[in-house]
Amino acid sequence: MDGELEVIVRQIQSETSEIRSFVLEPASGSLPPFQAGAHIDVFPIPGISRQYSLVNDPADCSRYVLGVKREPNSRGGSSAMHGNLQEGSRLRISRPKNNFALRSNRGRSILLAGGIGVTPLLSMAQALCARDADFQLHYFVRSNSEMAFRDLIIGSAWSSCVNYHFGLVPPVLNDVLEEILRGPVADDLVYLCGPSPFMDAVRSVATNAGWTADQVVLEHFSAEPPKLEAGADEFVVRLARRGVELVVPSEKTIIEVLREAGVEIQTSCEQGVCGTCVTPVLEGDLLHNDLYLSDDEHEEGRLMTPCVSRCKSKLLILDI
Amino acid sequence: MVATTDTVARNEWVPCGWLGQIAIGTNLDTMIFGQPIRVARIAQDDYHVVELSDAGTEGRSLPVQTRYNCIFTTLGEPTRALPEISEFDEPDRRIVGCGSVGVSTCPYRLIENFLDLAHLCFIHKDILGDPEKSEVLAYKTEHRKEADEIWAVDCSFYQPAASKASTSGQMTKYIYRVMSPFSVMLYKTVNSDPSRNDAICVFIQPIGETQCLAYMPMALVDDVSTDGDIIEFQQSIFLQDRVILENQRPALLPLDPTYELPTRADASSIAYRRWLKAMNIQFGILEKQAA
Amino acid sequence: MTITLYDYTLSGSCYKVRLLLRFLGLAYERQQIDFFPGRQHKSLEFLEINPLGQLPALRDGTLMLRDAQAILCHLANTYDTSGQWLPRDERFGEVMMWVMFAGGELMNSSAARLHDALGYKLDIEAARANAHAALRVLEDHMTGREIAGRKWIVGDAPTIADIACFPYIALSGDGGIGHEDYPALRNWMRDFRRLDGFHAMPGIAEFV
Amino acid sequence: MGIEHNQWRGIGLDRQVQPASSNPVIVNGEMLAMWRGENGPVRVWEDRCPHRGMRLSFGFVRGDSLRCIYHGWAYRTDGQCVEIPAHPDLTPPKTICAASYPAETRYGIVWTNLERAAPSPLPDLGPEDGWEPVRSLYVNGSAAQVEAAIEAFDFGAPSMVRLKHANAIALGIGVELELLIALQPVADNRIGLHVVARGASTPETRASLARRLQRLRTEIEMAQEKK
Repeated sequence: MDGELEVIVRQIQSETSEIRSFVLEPASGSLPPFQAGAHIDVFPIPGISRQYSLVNDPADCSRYVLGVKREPNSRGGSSAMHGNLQEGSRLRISRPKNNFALRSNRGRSILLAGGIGVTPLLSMAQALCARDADFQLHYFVRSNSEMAFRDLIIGSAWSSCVNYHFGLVPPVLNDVLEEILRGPVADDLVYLCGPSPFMDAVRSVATNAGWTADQVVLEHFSAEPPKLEAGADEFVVRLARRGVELVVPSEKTIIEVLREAGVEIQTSCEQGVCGTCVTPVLEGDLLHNDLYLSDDEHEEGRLMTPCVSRCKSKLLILDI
Repeated sequence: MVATTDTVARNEWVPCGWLGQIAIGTNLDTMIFGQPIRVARIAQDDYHVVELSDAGTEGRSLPVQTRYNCIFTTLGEPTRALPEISEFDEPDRRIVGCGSVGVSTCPYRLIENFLDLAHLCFIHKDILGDPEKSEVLAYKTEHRKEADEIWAVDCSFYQPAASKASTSGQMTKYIYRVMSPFSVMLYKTVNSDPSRNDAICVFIQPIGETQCLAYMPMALVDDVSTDGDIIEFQQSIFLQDRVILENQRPALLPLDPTYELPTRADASSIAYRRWLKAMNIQFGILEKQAA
Repeated sequence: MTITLYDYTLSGSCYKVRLLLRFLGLAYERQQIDFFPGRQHKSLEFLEINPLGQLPALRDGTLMLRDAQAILCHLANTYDTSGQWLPRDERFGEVMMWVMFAGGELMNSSAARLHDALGYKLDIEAARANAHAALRVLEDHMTGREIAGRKWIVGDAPTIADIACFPYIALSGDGGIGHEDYPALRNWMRDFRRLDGFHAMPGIAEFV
Repeated sequence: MGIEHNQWRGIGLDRQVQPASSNPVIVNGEMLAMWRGENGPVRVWEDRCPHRGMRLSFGFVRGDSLRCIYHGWAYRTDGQCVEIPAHPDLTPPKTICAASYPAETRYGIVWTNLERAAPSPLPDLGPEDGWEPVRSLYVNGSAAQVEAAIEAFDFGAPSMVRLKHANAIALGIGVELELLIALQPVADNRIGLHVVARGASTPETRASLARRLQRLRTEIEMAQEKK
């Protein structure tokens, strides 16, 4: 059964050319409360589920507000949200889940948002403000016109704690991040959510600046894999270090799917012969099509060549 | 030229002359791994090899073995013995040597050329391959750990005139065996008796990092061809390859698979390069040059 | 009257004769000589055929000939009814001049090849320098021919001058002598390799 | 050789690059393959097949693709590998691509620039049409010696340097003859000269110019030997 709750789409508003906000209200009764940083599974099309963070103030449990960016590689998820949902549509969703909860720390909280990654951090800012916590939200976005939830931010009680960074790309991005993350103190925390290149940049700057791994809290969408057509040679690949999940359809290789999602893996022969793309595997019943790895390495299943090899089980977790 | 200090290379047996090259009582000055040496023939089957200083004075003597129509020596303490090739001991075999041919490239380019199937129909057109039948069918490579050798098995290729004795084209079966970084051989089905294989070997004398001599001893089942015909066939094949070998850039072997892009037909070359990388050999390797 | 060619596949000089025999469509017996490593061309038996102990040699009936250039002249003179390969008009002198050149200065390329491939002991720097000087002479000549709209060394069709010069220029790479500085020779060799009846030998690419 | 990297250099005469041919060229020690399809302009690539490093100047041309002599891999004019004979039904991955250099044909001369990403524009050396190829020749000598010798050389009529550029010299000779000489640095003491002429309409004039250039080469090299 797709999602335990049914809601009605009360309002759809385009925040930017690519991002739309959705206000969902209960079809009956009230909505379960949620903590800042929570997300819900949404089922825009039967059999396809997507995770979206809840943007609104956790204290306001009359509705759930989502921000959805149109994704080029979507398996119908985001484009369905953008396409066939209208105001008044009924929608099945799951109860809120939270892998990105606020911790009670006495030090500073630095919220780093990259593009659509701002959605969970808005509800966090609201919660931190409510408890008079010392925090700053740094909103990195390509341009002023691509800033989402402008009214919500400017109209909030914590608008003075928000810093805007427009159109930054390496190396300038790294300089700005070094400035923000200078001099970490034991009780300080960083909450980080955004596209993988942004998250990689932040994590490397943070490590160099002396932040320990557990001081950097990442948003992981780790819902179970989306449902796939039975029998199809399809599976989901999860990049453990990036918290990214993508569906690998039967007609595409893992490398192609990763490239389309902006994850660059060095390749050379792209025929499973040269070993350039050998990648460590955490989980998955592998289907080795390469000529590079030895029989023992195939049996061990700790390495694979994503240019030609695939996965017989439905979820493949790569350690990248 | 300065002698290499790479012990992995120095600890290998390499050829330094062929049987019959040196008249009794005379000697041959040559070089291995940049080290000048003198090969003296004391008697019919008695050879001495010594290092020569730059001034030409005789230094320490080196171990010597004569086998497979070649004189072998080594600069180090070999952990790998000369390979056992039983075909050479079979009484009805024609044991033929073709002298040696000089090539200006690193020894590994010769080994890879010998292992390569995809060039047969271009470089050896109408002899070992036909451009209309260029596909290289899948084959299997394996690293045989106990012998520490690289093998390629189930290799087959369409050949118009597979050997001196063959009269028409056929699918020829090959098995390749890389016995050391500087030696390789192939087992090729005998037309007249498919249960047996001809053994064709290449032993390389690395003179410098981009200069070597190739020796090609063979043990064949062929009572049709003359020695001259067999030698000429093998030399023609090698001289066709030599133009290619001397015009590959770089002359040193790159191990990084993104520098020279392989395809599936290059599986044995990839296994060979991976093996060279694992043994950390330095001599003649692009990435190991003094940075 | 059978023709017998004392031949070694890798010899550029023997190749000159094989080329003309094929262009003229002449059948011949091939007597294979183990030049290397056997040195059969220095054997007693062969010295009776060619006292200089060199390849090729050619027996034509009772006639016993040595020297590739002489053999080319004989074959063209005797069997080329068209008169194309060895013209007997004002072009004769020039054809013979370049045939002599092929057997003379151009043989430095053959020396460099014997040194690099078969380990002959000789002054390799001198051999290469002299070979380049020879190639440059023919390059200058062919440059003038190109300006005059001509493709062959003499006249409007290939002659034994082209056959005699082609092998050791085409094989010069085997002796470490590249073709980078000889655009006119590169074009001439490409045209030669595209002639009907042309066949390659080890060291010369099969594909043009 | 401190010759500046981002420079256009003449490497051959356009009309002398046969259709369906691949040719070896060396510029500042860099090995290049100068090739032309059965039709179309001359292209200049790195002289190294991305597969196993075989020089592409040894390759053969079929249609408008250059094939490596070793394994017959075929490359399209943009450098992309489009066929691997060992695997006829494989579409070669995009990663397999020959490296090309900027190439221009102007004044009857083929020019290239070793600066691949941002080559400066080809300098203007005068009117583009009317140039006839004279010859290419390679000289043992330094750039300075060659330039000095050209300027002092007797071309059969009073000559005057019209224009001097890093890699080319234009000369006015007598009343209506003009020479443009492109200089190709090959190695330390080796320069290639590619010479075209305007106002030398007959083959005889060009042939005599070619012979004079031979004499120029001999003069330069003889001066060297005396040193």
